[in-house]
Amino acid sequence: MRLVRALVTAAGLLALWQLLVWATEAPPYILPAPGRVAAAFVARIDLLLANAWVTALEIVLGIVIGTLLGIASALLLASFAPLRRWLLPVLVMTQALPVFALAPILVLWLGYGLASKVAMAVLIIFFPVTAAFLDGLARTSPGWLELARTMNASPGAMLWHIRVPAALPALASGIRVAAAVAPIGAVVGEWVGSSAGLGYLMLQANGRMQVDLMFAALLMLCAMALLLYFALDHGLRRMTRWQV
Amino acid sequence: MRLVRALVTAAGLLALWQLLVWATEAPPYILPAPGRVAAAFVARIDLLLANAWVTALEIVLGIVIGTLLGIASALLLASFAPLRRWLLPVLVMTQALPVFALAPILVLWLGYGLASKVAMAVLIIFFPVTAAFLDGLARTSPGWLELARTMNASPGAMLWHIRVPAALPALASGIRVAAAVAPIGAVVGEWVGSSAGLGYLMLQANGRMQVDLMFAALLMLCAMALLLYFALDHGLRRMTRWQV
Amino acid sequence: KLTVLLDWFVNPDHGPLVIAKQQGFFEEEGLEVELVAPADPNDPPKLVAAGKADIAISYQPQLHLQVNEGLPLVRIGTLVATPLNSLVTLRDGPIDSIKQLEGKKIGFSVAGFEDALLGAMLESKGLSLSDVELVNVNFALSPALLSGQVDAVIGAFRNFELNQLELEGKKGKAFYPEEEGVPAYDELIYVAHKDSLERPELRRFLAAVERATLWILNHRGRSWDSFKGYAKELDDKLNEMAWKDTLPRFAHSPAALDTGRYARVASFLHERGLIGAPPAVSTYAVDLNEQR
Amino acid sequence: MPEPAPAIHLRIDRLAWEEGILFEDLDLSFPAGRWSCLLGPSGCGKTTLLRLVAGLLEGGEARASDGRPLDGRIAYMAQSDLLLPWLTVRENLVLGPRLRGAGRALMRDARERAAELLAQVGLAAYAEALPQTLSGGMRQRAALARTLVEDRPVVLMDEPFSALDTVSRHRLQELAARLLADRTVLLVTHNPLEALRLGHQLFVLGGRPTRVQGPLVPEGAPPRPAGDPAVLRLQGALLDQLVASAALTEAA
Amino acid sequence: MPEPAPAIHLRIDRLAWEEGILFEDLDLSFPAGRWSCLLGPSGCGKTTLLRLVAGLLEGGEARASDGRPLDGRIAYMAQSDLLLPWLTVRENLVLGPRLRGAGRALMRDARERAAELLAQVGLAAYAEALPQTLSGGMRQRAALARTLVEDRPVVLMDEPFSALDTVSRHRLQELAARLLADRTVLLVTHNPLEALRLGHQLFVLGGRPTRVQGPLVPEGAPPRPAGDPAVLRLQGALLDQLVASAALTEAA
Ligand SMILES: Nc1ncnc2c1ncn2[C@@H]1O[C@H](COP(=O)(O)OP(=O)(O)OP(=O)(O)O)[C@@H](O)[C@H]1O
Ligand SMILES: Nc1ncnc2c1ncn2[C@@H]1O[C@H](COP(=O)(O)OP(=O)(O)OP(=O)(O)O)[C@@H](O)[C@H]1O
Ligand SMILES: [Mg+2]
Ligand SMILES: [Mg+2]
Repeated sequence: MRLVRALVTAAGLLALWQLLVWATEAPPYILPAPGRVAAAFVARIDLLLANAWVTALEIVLGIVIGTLLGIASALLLASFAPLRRWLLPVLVMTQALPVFALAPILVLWLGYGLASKVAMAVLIIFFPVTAAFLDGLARTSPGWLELARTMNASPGAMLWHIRVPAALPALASGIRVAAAVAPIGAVVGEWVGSSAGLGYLMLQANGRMQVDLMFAALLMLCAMALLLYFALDHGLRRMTRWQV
Repeated sequence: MRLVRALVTAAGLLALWQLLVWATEAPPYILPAPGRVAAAFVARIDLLLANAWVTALEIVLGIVIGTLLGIASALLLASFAPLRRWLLPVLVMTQALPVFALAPILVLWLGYGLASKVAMAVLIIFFPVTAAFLDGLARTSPGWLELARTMNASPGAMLWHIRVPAALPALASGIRVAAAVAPIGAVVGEWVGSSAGLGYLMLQANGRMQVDLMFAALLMLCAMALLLYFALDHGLRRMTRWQV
Repeated sequence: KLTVLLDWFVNPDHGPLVIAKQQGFFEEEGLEVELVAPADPNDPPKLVAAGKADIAISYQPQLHLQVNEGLPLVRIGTLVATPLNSLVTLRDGPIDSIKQLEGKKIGFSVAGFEDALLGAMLESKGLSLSDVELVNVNFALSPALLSGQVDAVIGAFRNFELNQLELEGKKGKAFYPEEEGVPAYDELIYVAHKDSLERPELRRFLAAVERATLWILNHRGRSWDSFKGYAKELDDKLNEMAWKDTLPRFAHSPAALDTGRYARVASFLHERGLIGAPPAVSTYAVDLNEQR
Repeated sequence: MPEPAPAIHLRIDRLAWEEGILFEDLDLSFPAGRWSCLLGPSGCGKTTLLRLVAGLLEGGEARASDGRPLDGRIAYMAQSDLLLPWLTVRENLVLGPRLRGAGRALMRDARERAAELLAQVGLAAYAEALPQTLSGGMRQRAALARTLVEDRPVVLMDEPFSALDTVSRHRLQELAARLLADRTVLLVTHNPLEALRLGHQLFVLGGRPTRVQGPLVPEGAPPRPAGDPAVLRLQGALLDQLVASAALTEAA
Repeated sequence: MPEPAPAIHLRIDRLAWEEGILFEDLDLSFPAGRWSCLLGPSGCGKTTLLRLVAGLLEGGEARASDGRPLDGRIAYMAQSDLLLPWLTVRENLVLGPRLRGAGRALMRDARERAAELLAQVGLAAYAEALPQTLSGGMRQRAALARTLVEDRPVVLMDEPFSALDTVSRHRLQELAARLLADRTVLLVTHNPLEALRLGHQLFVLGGRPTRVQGPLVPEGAPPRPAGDPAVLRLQGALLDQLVASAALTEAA
């Protein structure tokens, strides 16, 4: 059933794409028709897979580190109100920093390898996670907190046993957003400095005017994003199963 | 008090920045010292202001349209479960699309003007809003929904009077994330064939190695982001005042 | 009204265009010209091909790739008539010759043909592409070189990056492709849509930029003032230095076409596997003033 | 009242949770325009029964004696108050009409009725308060008032007086009995005296799967005074039944 | 019991909400090792009083007779059950020790105690159930059991039996009376009979600002049987006091 739905959605999107191509009469070097892209996909599948592998690694590392960092910073900020007042603005600022401005600095410190791209993905991922989790932590039902107080919970225990579980649904919501934006984080990272990966491949194809190959890489990226999102979604649902 | 805190934070960050410059011995073309940036800021303030104005317009439009679209799509998806199953993957995919692949398409349809930049910002903003709001709508306390059912609420009334208010805190959380990423949305949008705006200025300054000017523009952007975030946060708090 | 898509932000490379605007040469030709800067140099040709703009600034090697991929584009004029691209290392660094690049990192900003260029240069010295590591550094050619992240960069413009390095107190050493086994080419060219060649505005446009080029050559000192007056952000040391270096490289006769040069580059790219069998030059490069 | 109240027939073939079968093969009738009280040990399925009648749970079939659907003729007051935290008490009271998209005239009527009922449940001073600032009993009174604003022929109430002090409880029982005199009412309560005061008939639930005993039918019209001989006479019998059903439920 | 229960003195200078002054210039003493019952009209401030003693609210000063801080010696059962929805009933019961970071030995003890209490409140079969799947009365029993697992010298309970049927209510009253025999207990209840059965002394709250009357001191040791002459004798007086305090509260 699920598979059927996925296939039908895919077919629908392809039809829409084709229609768009017809309706707007977009030339193939701007928006190639699905057929052309499919051909490029098949013809260059080895190239695509080799680069996808690099990007996938970056994405997964980015998600893991970004989520962990986000969770940690939300916990920290939630535990210490003064810290929150001082550091929240800094966090907000990190979001407004365009990656390319930071890229040279990141590259200077981390080099052109995996690290700088993972850093980029982390940078993009960790704020949605932090913000959502922090919000969840701040909205714990006061009744539970009072109960914990009468039970002489240490702030740590209160955090761990009450506020964190109560905020899990909010965290899940943040991780979902993070999962959706993680691929773009990795690609932007590759864009700024790389010698492999789907982002690199796209740049290269774009430079060579091989727009169909570029779109094939884009397709690959979308597929990875979807896979990641729904796999994570599945896991997150299990994590908050007590939820309605 | 607030102002004092803001000033102290700013001073602290500047100190940190200067320290970083000293510690890493970063050359000025990678990380210029605060003093240099301040000088550039003062020297080119007219340029900065003129471009900031353009970017501010894009940000505000992006936030407004992106939030409205996000709210609308969340409402739509929440109202029609089948729609959600079919369209959610599409939404997730939009997040994985790198800008530069879309740039020519956007320009093709929307021209070089404001529209294509705002479109880019909207694309970045609307998913966090959609995801957070959708999550909130899906988590309405079942007791309230049952109450509404016994009161013969139409699905529309149920949505409007029960699910939407109940999901407002979640929406607020999403909008906060959106506010934080809106500036980067606008800046990235300016990569789509631009000739004004802070993003344009940064790219241009970067291309010329006027890194101090670039950082001055970055500073401006950060200031705008902070202002936006805290203004919105203030408004959102009022909106969910019944919340604990 | 003509929309001209630049390849990059306005910079001294676009001198004749800016001067033609500043000095009113376009107006005198009855043209209203809008200069638009994109962020990705690959976009303008696509948009001209799609009919969204009238003229794009592109690179000659790019044109061959574009034509190979079926874009209906034709070169109608030349802006900068020599290669600008070069392989740059730091003068006080360890690299004195191309030969020493073996096993080193070379940064590039993706344009699609760096590997061909670099490959030819390396092979002329007995190396090959597999002897170096290519790293995409996108916007940051000079910083990457200065900070030692890479040992050399390809794609650096000799009128630009070299000055940048100098402003940072370092001297760059440039290796010129046309001296290292790559056929000479026009760095910057004007391209238009195949179907728009009959438009009289195109010839008037070329006439205006030709006037501007000559005006620049005649009024070197004033030309800089006129150029920097176009936009506030242009007025800086780097542009001033670049302006001097770029002046001699503007095509003195923008509309004129050297067919042989195009044929040579086409077969060079073909040999390096970047394009298929090259079509006749006349299908993608014309002299608008010929036989009409 | 907008229309005569129907009798209600409930048929349950089988309803089971993970822990086992709750109801099996059960037929119940609640007569029209009368108060039926449901008693029984905690966890025996009283709330579940109400939810079945209200159509909030699959697994049973509730029919009205007049053959028309029950949907839209029921007011349900749940065991928890379910006040909406973002609405003031006054707004909570007119939630029903608002959810049904009532026009201006209807809304004005509802608001008047709400103001009246607020005064009658002793919350006139708290009309503009948010529910979070009310005490437990005050919240329950607001929820009761909301149910009464609904003005439906069939009213289901799940322990509506459980959080009230003796005096208000007594007063609100009278109020409800008066306002819902000719409605078909299902009242879940743990207070045998309350059931005896208010019910036309009393059902005692118990056992596993839950069976229904009764009805016990006190004489006279409710609300009966606490000292009414009919009440006193049945009190012992009812208590015995409750003890028995508790034992029955536990044994299982 | 870990230590002898202290008496508690509560002093309130002034406590006001938006709607007006709730308490003003109030001194109350709750004797050591005794059950004090608080009665009074809904909204008169019983819950607020308990929260003051528990230290959950600013505005009053609660001191223990032994001079040591009360903090850490109180178990509080709130008016709503506050079961954590992500924990099973069993896990909810040992929440206290877990929150205090109890070691393995302590946790094992607590778990044993919890299992015992679960059986005593009739929820043995529901140890692994999530709270959402329990009925209202079952949730309240779980919350009561959790309070008893805490095993504290001072116990505050806010209407702990309100959602229970007569039979379980009776049984759990006995259980609580037995397990908390020598604790200092503050019990808020709306049931005069319950107060008379369980309380060493009864306080009636009422009026605006709220004043406290009493204590009424029934003879004999709780839990008294319902038919105890001491209970019957005081019943009338208590009811009169409640009616009077309700009238007083309303008039304001
Ligand atoms: N957070 C608050 N904000 C404003 N008013 C409050 C707040 N909490 C309690 N009150 C008010 O204090 C008064 C006493 O409330 P409290 O909960 O103590 O009553 P109670 O005696 O426990 O009543 P009940 O028997 O109904 O539970 C009420 O009038 C209530 O409206
Ligand atoms: N969603 C559910 N999932 C699993 N079991 C449930 C669910 N809802 C109710 N039950 C079970 O059904 C039984 C009856 O519950 P119900 O709420 O009807 O009891 P009740 O008679 O109203 O009790 P009380 O007097 O305590 O409110 C209980 O054993 C309960 O555990
Ligand atoms: Mg129930
Ligand atoms: Mg209370």
